[in-house]
Amino acid sequence: MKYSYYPGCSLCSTASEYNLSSEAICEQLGIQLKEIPDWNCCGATSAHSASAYLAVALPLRNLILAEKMGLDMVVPCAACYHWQRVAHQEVVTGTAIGKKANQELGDIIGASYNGNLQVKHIMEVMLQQQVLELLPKKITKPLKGMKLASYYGCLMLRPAEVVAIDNPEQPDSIDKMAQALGASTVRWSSKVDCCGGSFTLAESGVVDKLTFDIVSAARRGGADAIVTACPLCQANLDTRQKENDEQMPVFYITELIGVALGMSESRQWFKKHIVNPLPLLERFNLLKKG
Amino acid sequence: MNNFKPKIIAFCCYYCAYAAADVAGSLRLQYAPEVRLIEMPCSGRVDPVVILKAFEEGADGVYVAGCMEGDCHFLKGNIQAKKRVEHLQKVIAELGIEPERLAMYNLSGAQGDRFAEIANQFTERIKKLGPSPIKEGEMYNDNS
Amino acid sequence: MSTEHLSTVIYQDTDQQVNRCYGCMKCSGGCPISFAADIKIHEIIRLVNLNQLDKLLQCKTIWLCAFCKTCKQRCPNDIDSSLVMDWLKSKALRDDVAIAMPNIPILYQSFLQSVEKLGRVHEAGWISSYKIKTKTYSNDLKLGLKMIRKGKLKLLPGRIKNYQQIRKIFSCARKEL
Amino acid sequence: MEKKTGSVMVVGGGIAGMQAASDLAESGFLVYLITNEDSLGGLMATLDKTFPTNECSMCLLGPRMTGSSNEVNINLLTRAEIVNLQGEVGNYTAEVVRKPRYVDESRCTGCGQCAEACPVEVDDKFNGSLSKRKVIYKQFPQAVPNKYAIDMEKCIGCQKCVKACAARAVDHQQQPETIEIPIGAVVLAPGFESFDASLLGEYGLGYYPNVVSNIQFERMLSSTGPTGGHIKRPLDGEAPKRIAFIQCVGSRDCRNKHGVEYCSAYCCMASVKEAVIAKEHHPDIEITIFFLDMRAYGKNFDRYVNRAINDGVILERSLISAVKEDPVTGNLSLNHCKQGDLLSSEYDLVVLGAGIRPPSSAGQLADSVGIELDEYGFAKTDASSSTITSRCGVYAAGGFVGPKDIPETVASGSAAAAAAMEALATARGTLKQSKEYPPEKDFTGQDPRVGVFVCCCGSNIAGVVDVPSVVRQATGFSDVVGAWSFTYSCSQESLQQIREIIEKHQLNRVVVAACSVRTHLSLFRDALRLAGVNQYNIEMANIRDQCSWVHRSTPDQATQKAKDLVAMAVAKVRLHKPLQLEPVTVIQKAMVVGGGIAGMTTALSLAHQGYQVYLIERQPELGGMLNLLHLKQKGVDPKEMVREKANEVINHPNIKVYYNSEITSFSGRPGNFHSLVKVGGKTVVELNYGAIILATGSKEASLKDYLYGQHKQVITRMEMEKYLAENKAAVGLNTVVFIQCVESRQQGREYCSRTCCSQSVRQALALKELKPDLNIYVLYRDIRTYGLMERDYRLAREEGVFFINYDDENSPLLQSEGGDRLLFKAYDPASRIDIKQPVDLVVLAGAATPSDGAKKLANLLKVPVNEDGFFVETHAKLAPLDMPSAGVFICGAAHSPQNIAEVVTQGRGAAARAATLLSKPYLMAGGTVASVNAEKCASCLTCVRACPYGIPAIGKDNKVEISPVQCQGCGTCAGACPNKAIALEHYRGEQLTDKVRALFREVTGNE
Ligand SMILES: Cc1cc2nc3c(=O)[nH]c(=O)nc-3n(C[C@H](O)[C@H](O)[C@H](O)COP(=O)(O)OP(=O)(O)OC[C@H]3O[C@@H](n4cnc5c(N)ncnc54)[C@H](O)[C@@H]3O)c2cc1C
Ligand SMILES: Cc1cc2nc3c(=O)[nH]c(=O)nc-3n(C[C@H](O)[C@H](O)[C@H](O)COP(=O)(O)OP(=O)(O)OC[C@H]3O[C@@H](n4cnc5c(N)ncnc54)[C@H](O)[C@@H]3O)c2cc1C
Ligand code: SF4
Ligand code: SF4
Ligand code: SF4
Ligand code: SF4
Ligand code: SF4
Ligand code: SF4
Ligand code: SF4
Ligand code: SF4
Repeated sequence: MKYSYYPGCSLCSTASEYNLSSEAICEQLGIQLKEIPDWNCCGATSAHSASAYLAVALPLRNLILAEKMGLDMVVPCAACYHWQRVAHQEVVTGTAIGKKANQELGDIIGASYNGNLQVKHIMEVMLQQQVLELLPKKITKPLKGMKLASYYGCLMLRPAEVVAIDNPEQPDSIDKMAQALGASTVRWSSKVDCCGGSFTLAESGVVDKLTFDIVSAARRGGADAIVTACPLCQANLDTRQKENDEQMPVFYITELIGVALGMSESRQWFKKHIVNPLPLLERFNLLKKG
Repeated sequence: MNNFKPKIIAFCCYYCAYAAADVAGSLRLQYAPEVRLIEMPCSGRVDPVVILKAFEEGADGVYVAGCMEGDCHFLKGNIQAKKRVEHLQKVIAELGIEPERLAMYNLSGAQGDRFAEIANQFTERIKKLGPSPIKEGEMYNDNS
Repeated sequence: MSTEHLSTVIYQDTDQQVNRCYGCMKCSGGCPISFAADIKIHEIIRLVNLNQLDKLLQCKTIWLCAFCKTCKQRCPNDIDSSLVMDWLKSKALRDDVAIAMPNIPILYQSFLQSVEKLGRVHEAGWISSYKIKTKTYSNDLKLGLKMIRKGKLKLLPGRIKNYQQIRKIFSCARKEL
Repeated sequence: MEKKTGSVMVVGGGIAGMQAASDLAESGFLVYLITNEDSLGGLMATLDKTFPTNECSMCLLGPRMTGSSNEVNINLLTRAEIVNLQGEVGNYTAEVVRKPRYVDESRCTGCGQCAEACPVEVDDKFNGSLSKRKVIYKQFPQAVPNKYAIDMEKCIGCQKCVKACAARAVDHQQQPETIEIPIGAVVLAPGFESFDASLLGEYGLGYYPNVVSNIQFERMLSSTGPTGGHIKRPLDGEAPKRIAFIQCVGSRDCRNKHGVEYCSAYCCMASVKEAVIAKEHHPDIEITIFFLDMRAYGKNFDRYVNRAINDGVILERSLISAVKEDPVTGNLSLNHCKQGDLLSSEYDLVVLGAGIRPPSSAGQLADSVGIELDEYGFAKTDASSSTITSRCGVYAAGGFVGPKDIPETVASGSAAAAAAMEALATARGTLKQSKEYPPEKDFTGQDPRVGVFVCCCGSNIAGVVDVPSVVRQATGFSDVVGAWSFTYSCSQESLQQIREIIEKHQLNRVVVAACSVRTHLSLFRDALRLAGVNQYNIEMANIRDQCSWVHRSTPDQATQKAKDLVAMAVAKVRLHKPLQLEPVTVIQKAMVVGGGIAGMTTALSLAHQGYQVYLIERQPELGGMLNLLHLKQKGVDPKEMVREKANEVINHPNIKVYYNSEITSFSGRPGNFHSLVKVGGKTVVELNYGAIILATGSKEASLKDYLYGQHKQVITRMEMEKYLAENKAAVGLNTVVFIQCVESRQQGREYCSRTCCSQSVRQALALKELKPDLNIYVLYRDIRTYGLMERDYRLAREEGVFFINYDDENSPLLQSEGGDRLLFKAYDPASRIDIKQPVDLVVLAGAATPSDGAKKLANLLKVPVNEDGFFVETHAKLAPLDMPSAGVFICGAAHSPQNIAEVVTQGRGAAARAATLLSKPYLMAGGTVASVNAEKCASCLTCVRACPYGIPAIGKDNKVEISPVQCQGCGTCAGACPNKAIALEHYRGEQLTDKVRALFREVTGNE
């Protein structure tokens, strides 16, 4: 299994632990990731509100680069995944913007996009039959006893025609993975709620309420921690919990896979979290104290 | 008093109470065994003479069971029945029989549970009242 | 200004057939920012159908929209309100109207400036640029420092090799507007 | 002409299929009724009560199911499907595959021993999987046929059922069989299916235990359902205090692969009904229904909804985006918007108003019989008649044609039957089966010779009741010749033995102590007839359902009760008189009153079937209201339709049209009516006929509101049709406003005129076509473009027609601004803006009212009209086309406001109903009916007042007479008569008194 790899900006900064863990577990599971050379920002949460064109053209450049590599693209960031898929869709279905952007990019970089590529979220890669069969053999530290609230957010589920890797309303792919790792997942109804990640800086009041509701719902569901597959969600949920309140760690699913695979370097990832997950991991004997 | 096994007659409309008794049967609902059903084409057929005869013969309780109001298979037979029962309650009261020994119930053909409940409640009521004041002999003479 | 009905223009630009709207209010019931919206989502759609551009450009809701597409996911008429919001946002910027929540476009602009310049976004850079523009330095200050300590925010920007290509993409985009 | 086959295959055992089958069988055709389930019943069997009468669904259905299975001319095949149809109309061969039940139907007695023994429990799908059943099971307690079946996929093959079954009915080796059946026509009635709401995860069905579908909720309300009629939260069994209903789940939704654009038509009313019933169970439950438009368009629906509101059911106009669950309490919360505010509320239970889909087998069925489906997957039908499919001789009925409620389903079942009758008119009666019986023995003057047959029902009875002692006691009664017991009295062998015993012992009366008269009386009556004994000389004692099954723990008392019941039955049967049914001749002609589309359709159908029809129309031309309609509807041009039909009517040799005429007298009895008809105001003709169909239609109410009549730019919807016909409406117009519900749905006229919403939408679309930039506003209370008409509503919105909702507090205002100028003001709740607009033309959607003279006609025919003046059918659900007086039928807008397609269906359906009467050369009258002893009758008229059908009438010598043909046999008159002058056969006073007496002492012949 070999893929072109698009980490995206967040994974190079605020979500570096997502990047580290994604790369590490792929290596362990025999999945080769080749980073797309000279990739650019997909425009994320801002491009579309300035220009519908920009929101397609920016990710399109990455698609062209990846297509040159001849490898399907793997994206861990939900926002990047979302926009890469949108750009792919616009070109493949031949919308006005898609056509125009593809043509102009052809002029700018000397190649255009033919649509011969699949853009996959890292969860899709992890849930392939092959990987699922391999996992039990590789797991050394099953997450037994840990109760997780799996959180999907918006960008990897909506709009369903473009991105759905799962049932858009009652997704369970992260749950399935968490269960494969030996954890149990809780029944809760905020899986697909929006955390307001796109304006976390500008409207912190609104975002505080959204994240507070989500974290409280997870707690009410009996979860020990939240697990996500999106850097915006993770950052938002991780950083917006009030210091004085009871806090709940927010994991990337790749981090937990790493833990279950017994990777000792995972401690480094967790040090980057704002809500310290180490006590929890130690409580379940998944990481040694220290 | 505990050995008192009342004799109770229930005039049951074919379309509701009789059907409900069947449902109670197929659901195996267990209820008081003292009630004897008499199937009627409609509760509207209920005949004052027959009811009075039942008391005269020694029935400890009698009830009529028809369809829910507004639901009568024959449009309004059950309303007529209700009026007759109300009238007869006064008549038997004058004869010295407690009017509670006569009652009218409404239920639908699917209400097996309600059928059983009525049978239980009415039997309980009659047990509390004890045997009918008419033991033997005739208080009422009919010429029909 | 074109005399064309707002709903027609929006249909042409965004492919969203807003006149299909039932007024069923599902969008408003499901929208995460409804509680903070001055005009509810279904009212936005309704006002488009009533050709009430001024009211729309001045409201907060269009800036609050988180682009989560919950509305679109549930709308029985398949209307993607987020695209309507986007359209109204750019219209508001183009028409230079007084914006109800000025910080939000600044946030987007700061972000995009960073992308235009570097090809990728430099978090520390664009955030501080945003904070300077909006004079909101003190907000989340502690958090920012913590992130830097944890190596999550790098202070020095990096730039992609073919950054000129990105600038060209941006200039194509400007032509679009 | 080739000879046609006089049999019809009806596919689908729901109410539509049963209606078609019974109309066909009753009118002389042999029917094969096939259904893919174990029992008859269809969707209706799962319902608790039905709107808008709150009648128990099963009570309505039960007699229908038994009737269909007992009728000699209906061959019922369960677990069967049609897989191929060869040939052409009149001569088809149908290939039918019968899947095995693994239980021999001819042996199974329905005792249930097998299920008790079966060790495997599975989800009971019939109960919405809210309870369990065994792998060998009966679909539901009242299933017909009352036979068990095995769900072979889940069977572990343990053979416990085989051992448990004393009747040796279980047969694991049964194989599917393919049969070829010659038939002349096919009626398809496979119904519809409920939408699987778990596909819309946002509502949480299947994820949150306390979210249930409306079908599951119906099962919960049902006393035979999984909770015994108690409303319980699936999570914890608690009684909910707050319930929310969410409407339009999976309907009116074009967003993704799970939605459909049409309105499912039944679900608004079903939810209101479920709310009302829930409130009846627990008055303090708080119930909120979240809806978009309350589609209460049918007869008496608005009244029903208003009553629900008065009873405290809360209606909130807002669809729901998603349901959230509190994982600790299982409570559910949801958001909705009200006047611009976002509100969140919590509920203990949420019910989803899931819509419907075509049956999942539709595609396969269509392929097998070679018909086309429409774009939604329903049967594609002829534009002018929704019973006619794309293949000649194949007709469609019920839910398969599109969303419908029960009465519409019943009407369409009859309509499909009529279509088949038309096609096979020449073959009617050729395959009709009637059983051969020996001549009846005359026992006049003989003493009663009673035989008592006591049933063990395997161990169902004998396991609790001491059968030998019951037999012993019975033998001792006077007039009882002997008593015998059987393991299974109803088995073929036992029935044969019973006949032999009757003959050998010259019995003239029989008591069967076994199970219910409801299921078994006809079987034993038949045995009597076969033995040459009058079929009425039997009495049953129900010692199973009323004894052994319900007093298991007190076998002694059960036995005593059984003995009493037998004694009582013997006492009564002694006094049974042989009853004879007397033939009375039928005039095989019909009269149709009203020559609108309804009347013409009925007349044509009957004429095609070979009956003569008198069509009475008081206008100089045929066509009624359709003459005034201009716009095409579902591709049909009404005027064109009228022209075609009228030509056909005028040229049909079997139809005689009387123009400018009205009937002035009415007398006779069913099968033999007489009327005087005044033609052209002068000539009077006398007509004799067997059945009469009322099709007098409706008219537009004369309006007073909204400046009508004062301002020339305010017109009615009918006037708008005229404008559009003349193509001038759009010229010079800028803004047009439609105002809906004008003088409908208000005090004094508390009903929906049903046709106006769709008509206004069509008119708006037509205007837009003429002038696309026209501003059109439609001010509505609820847009009622139910069913497939929802598409027009969407098209209108897409064209830019602007719909504004108003309510009683915010009615639109219209002001004259002098001259031609008008101004309208309305509050738009969806934007909270007051709209004020100059307007050029206002179209009022005025009410539909019964046509003039309907009341007079009703009085003449002694049939009822309701407070709105529409005729009242016999039964709102199951007999929508019959009037309470036998031989009188109803169809079209005279019944209630309705659209063309529905009118045509009713018109044809009424023809089938009339044909069940007209097809018989004579009617059999008598049986369990009332008769008057003139000597005792005091002419007090008590009976006249008591009879629900107004049948007793003063006759000769001032004494009351009761027509045995008309009498329904309820006995209300007999119970009421102060002189005991009326006897209801079979329930005569002395029979009942003796039955009562027998409980206390032995009754002999010497009293
Ligand atoms: C929750 C709910 C509540 C409702 N409440 C009301 C109410 O209160 N009042 C009211 O008027 N209406 C109500 N309705 C509507 C009503 O149930 C329908 O109008 C009616 O049952 C339709 O009858 P039908 O005979 O057309 O179809 P069905 O009842 O669906 O019967 C069709 C039969 O055909 C069989 N079949 C299907 N495919 C095949 C095949 N290929 N071969 C052989 N057999 C086949 C099916 O198994 C079934 O037995 C309600 C509906 C629902 C879902
Ligand atoms: C204002 C209005 C608008 C409508 N618009 C539409 C529409 O757009 N689309 C639609 O599908 N439906 C519409 N309808 C309903 C429409 O009337 C029916 O669809 C259809 O015309 C009904 O047919 P009918 O034969 O039952 O009644 P009608 O068409 O009313 O015909 C009844 C006939 O009976 C005759 N008649 C009445 N009384 C007597 C008597 N005592 N003796 C002899 N003859 C008698 C009348 O002269 C008439 O010819 C509308 C109804 C109204 C009132
Ligand atoms: S959900 Fe769609 S149809 Fe409903 S109000 Fe919102 S935009 Fe309109
Ligand atoms: S996309 Fe915007 S308008 Fe739509 S639900 Fe999300 S926040 Fe609300
Ligand atoms: S007769 Fe046999 S198959 Fe039928 S119900 Fe009884 S035990 Fe079952
Ligand atoms: S053989 Fe099958 S149906 Fe019979 S008892 Fe065993 S599991 Fe039940
Ligand atoms: S509007 Fe139509 S689809 Fe929606 S709930 Fe009412 S009847 Fe059903
Ligand atoms: S007749 Fe006898 S064997 Fe047959 S079902 Fe009734 S009780 Fe059972
Ligand atoms: S306009 Fe007519 S069809 Fe529409 S709701 Fe009012 S009365 Fe009913
Ligand atoms: S028996 Fe019933 S229907 Fe017949 S005349 Fe008497 S009251 Fe009327």
